[in-house]
Amino acid sequence: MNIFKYFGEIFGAIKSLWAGMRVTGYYFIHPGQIVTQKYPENRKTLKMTERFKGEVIMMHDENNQHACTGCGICELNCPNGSIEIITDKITNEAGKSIKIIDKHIYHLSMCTFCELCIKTCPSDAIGWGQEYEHAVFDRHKLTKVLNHPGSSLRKKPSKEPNQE
Amino acid sequence: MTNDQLKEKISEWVSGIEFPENKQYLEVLVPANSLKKLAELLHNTPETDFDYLISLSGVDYVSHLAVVYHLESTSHKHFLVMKVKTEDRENPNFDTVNEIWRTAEWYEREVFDMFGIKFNNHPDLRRLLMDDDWVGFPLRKDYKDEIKMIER
Amino acid sequence: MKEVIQDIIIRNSDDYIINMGPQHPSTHGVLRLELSLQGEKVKYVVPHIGYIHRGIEKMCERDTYQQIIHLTDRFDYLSAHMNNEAVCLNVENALEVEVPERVKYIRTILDELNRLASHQLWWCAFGMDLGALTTFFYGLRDREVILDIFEESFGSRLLHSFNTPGGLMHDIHPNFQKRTKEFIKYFRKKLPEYDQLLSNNVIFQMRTKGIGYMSKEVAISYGVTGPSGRASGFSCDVRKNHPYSAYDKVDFKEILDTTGDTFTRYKLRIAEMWESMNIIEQLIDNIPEGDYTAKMKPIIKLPVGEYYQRVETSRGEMGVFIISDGNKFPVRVKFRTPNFANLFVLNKIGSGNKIADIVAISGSLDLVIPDIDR
Amino acid sequence: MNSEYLVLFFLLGVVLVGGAIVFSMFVSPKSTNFAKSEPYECGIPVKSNAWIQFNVGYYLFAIIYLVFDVETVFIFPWGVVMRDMGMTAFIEILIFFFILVTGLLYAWKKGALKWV
Amino acid sequence: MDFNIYDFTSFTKWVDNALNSSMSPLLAIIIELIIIGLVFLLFYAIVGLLLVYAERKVCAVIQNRYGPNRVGPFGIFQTIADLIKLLMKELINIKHADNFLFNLAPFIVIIASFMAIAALPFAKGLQAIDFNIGIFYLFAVSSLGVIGILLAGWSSNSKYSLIGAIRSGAQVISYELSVGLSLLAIVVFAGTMQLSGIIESQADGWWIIKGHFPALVAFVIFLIASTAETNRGPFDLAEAESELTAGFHTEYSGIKFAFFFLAEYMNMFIVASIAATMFLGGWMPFHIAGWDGMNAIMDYVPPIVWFFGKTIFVILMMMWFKWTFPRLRIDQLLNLEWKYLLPLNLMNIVLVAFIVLMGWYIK
Repeated sequence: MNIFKYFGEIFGAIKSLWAGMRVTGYYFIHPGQIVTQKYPENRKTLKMTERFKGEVIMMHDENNQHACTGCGICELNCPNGSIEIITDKITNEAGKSIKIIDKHIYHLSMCTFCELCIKTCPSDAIGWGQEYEHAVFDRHKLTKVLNHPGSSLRKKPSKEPNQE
Repeated sequence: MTNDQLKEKISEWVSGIEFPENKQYLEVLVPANSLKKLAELLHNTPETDFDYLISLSGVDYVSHLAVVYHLESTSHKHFLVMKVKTEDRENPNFDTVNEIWRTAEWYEREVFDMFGIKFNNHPDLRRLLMDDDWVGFPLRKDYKDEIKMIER
Repeated sequence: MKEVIQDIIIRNSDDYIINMGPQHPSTHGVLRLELSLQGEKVKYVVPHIGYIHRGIEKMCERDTYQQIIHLTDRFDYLSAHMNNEAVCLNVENALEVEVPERVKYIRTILDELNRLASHQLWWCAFGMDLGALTTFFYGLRDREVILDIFEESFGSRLLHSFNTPGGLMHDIHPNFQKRTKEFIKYFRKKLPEYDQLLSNNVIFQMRTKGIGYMSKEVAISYGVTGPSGRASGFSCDVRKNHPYSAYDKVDFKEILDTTGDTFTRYKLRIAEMWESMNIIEQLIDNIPEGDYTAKMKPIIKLPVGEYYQRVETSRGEMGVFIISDGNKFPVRVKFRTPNFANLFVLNKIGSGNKIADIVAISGSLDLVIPDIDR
Repeated sequence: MNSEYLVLFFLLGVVLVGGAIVFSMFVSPKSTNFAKSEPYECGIPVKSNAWIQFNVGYYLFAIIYLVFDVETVFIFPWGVVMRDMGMTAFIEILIFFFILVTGLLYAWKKGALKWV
Repeated sequence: MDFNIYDFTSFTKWVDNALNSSMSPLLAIIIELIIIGLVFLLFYAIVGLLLVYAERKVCAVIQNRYGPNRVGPFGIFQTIADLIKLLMKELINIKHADNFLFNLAPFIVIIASFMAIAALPFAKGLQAIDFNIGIFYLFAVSSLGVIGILLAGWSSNSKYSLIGAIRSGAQVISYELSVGLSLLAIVVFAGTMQLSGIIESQADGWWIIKGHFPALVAFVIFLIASTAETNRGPFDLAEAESELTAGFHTEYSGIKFAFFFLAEYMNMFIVASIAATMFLGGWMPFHIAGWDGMNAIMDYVPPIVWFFGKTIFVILMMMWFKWTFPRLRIDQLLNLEWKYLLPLNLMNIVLVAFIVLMGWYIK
């Protein structure tokens, strides 16, 4: 065994170990580089991006009106059956019987966030919510009714606005 | 080798070969009894040199069960789809190719697991993905499981 | 006559068997390796898989082509984008739809970003397998930057079903280009740190050099693709051999090595990270303007036939085999996932080594278990 | 001098561990089931016994160690008197080490230091 | 009473006299023992808890994290919370385990570390037992803990534990040689094995400075070997999380596990303080012969601060190792010892002897 090789190996080893220790040592003396966040404390400043897929929501305007006509395309497109639509029939002022949604049920526990329901919705009634804290103690709480109680279908702006 | 040359070569080697239409690749339908012979020839002949078995999939065409081999040659870069089929749904049976392409061992186990197709001379033909005591072959079209499968 | 490669496992009833997995820190998921020991030496390795088999292939038979996409995220969750792309490309080819140039460019960039993120996670997990716990946090720290970019554009960090047959779900976020360039600049500084910390470390080299040798013949015969296969000299890069998306427009090297041991597989992935950054840099400023999706019918029906599409994921060759009978549901979808073949070689290259080496070898194969079980 | 302290420190260990275990026995919950008392086997039912004859490689090291450790014990007194004895001690330790190193080289050559 | 933090001799004497004068000698001794016992018990617990906290915080900062920050300010009560949690955990009995040995193992590891602490010189006069073969005693006792580890692994009836235990056995006995021989270098320099004597011999400079090159080599070897002997850092093969899940203590639960955990940190403290005592002058302030002004300033810092400062320095080094390096494999571990450290150590001893003979060290 070559004695020079033997000692050369030892010095090479120490050098490579020192290179690694320099990296960790650098971070040890630079605590400013910490990247983790203190989560519940920074809840106020924590901003989700506008496209963040938190959960499916139905957009309601200030009059508690939504755009969902209950066509059921989202239900059809959902691969996991996480959307169920229960429709109801009412008679409108004109005396015509029309279909409205009674409940737009959304199972968050089954949702895989594939975005197909939102993509295919013809009236853009549903979209992504920014809520990200979904933990609950009972999984039945993850079944949500998307239309707010007492909400109604928004009147479509008529195609030819009346000329004053 | 071009697809036509391959066609010529393959029909020289084995009789009873069909070439079904396939838009993308050359496809060969082999009789089950000459599968092993053709596989060996494809692998060992320097001009064809199909040394890379990309994928081995079982298919249930309802009328018959089939195994599809996607082969590529790493030296010549040509591609071949080899197919065998059987109408025997009770006891389907093919020769194993795991000595030719080692990767076939697990693929064949998977096909056995999912379709119940047996491979002769396979060294370790057990269920791969499903439990050992699973009943039925899940990927067959006639597989029914009222509890675990939700029909739409 | 080519040499036949064999490794039939001969079991004895009095073998000293220990199970590595299903609940084990180093199997990266629910994988079970049955190790037969002789002292510290491993006589053979029998992988047992299927613990998280979800029947995705069966599920695909009742899904439309758009719906299949979100299932493919869940094979190799670290290269979700490439898996999506495989199905999308297959459907597009079958329909003979020409997707806009913009889509091709974006897909390629996202592929490479995803590959970077995946290799970073592999790097941290590999370091941890060998006992260097700090690597885990450095890798995740850098990966987090990519995930933030993803989140801004796709809304999700890991399983972004961003591809759809014909194009993309949305256009990329306006900040995307800027942030990606920032990331490349940042990561070019951080990647040498990986080398200092791990690659050049003498202990690491002792642990990995010469361990788990895989020859080119073995790699081909076992179908080992991706960086693991390329480390053995198996030129299996689909990006180079069968270019898809915008890979024919970029200039990049297929990194090949012939040493084929654990250290080579490691080095090759590090080199791939550099190469991925090169690819992104070539494309990021040249994304053409245009639509983010081609015009597609709401219900896609593939013409009758059998289609096969290959893409290169971060772990190897991913193949999608679709058989269509003209309906909106496929008759059969088969996914050729890279890890399935990559795991099978473990006994061949692992037996005869020590327990600690098995951990290193399986780490260097970069296994993702859902990808195996499907 | 205060060697009775040694007993004290011995007892301290016993008291600390014993006390904590006894205390823990009182406050900790108790429940049994079949799977809980099984030795850990990564979630697989345990088949064989863990107590087996183990590879001899480990014991070879133990034997070499024994040789060297006894030597070390002998060298320590030498270390103390080295200063006072001067050259004699130095020559003696050279001879001693020569024998020791020969032993090590022999073991090395014979492959006893190689893991099997 | 004459109490000063620079010299505890008079303080301990005063306590001794006060007790002896007020009661019978037997009672005095018993009271004395109880006081010492309580002090050490408290000291042991505090050092253990602080070290666990320190390691978490150090590794967190190295890994760009905050580390514990929930329980108390900066999370300083985290380890206490963990201790309470571990106390409340169920002690699971393992089927077919050798119950007697299984329960004996934590006793052995803890007793071994307690016995070692007895001989540590914390400051002038603050040393429970000052053996004339002090360093030899420490060297012997600190390696006793491996018996506990072996028993724990063997008695658990788990395959992982068994492999871990046997690995640890092979590892600890091997590295003990290097620990002994690297300490021997200082014994040769100092010419005594009594710890107080060794510290006194460093009054005009620590051995690592006075003994220059060979002392430095011995120090480095000691650091490596002692890290291995405490089953830490890159040498944690007995635990080897990624291979053996938890190694020898896989089957231990609750407070029994906590003792293995505690013993690991105490052993780290013990070897660090041995290193501080032997190479870095123990509680001796930093002195350079001739520089009286600086020496006087250094003297203002109390010895106990010096001792703990040096110990913490060595502990930080060991933590730094642990959080940087990958783990070695068992055969490489033994290679490192038998083919590198041991021959180097033997050469080093000869070199030391030669230097002492020629008087080439700094006097």
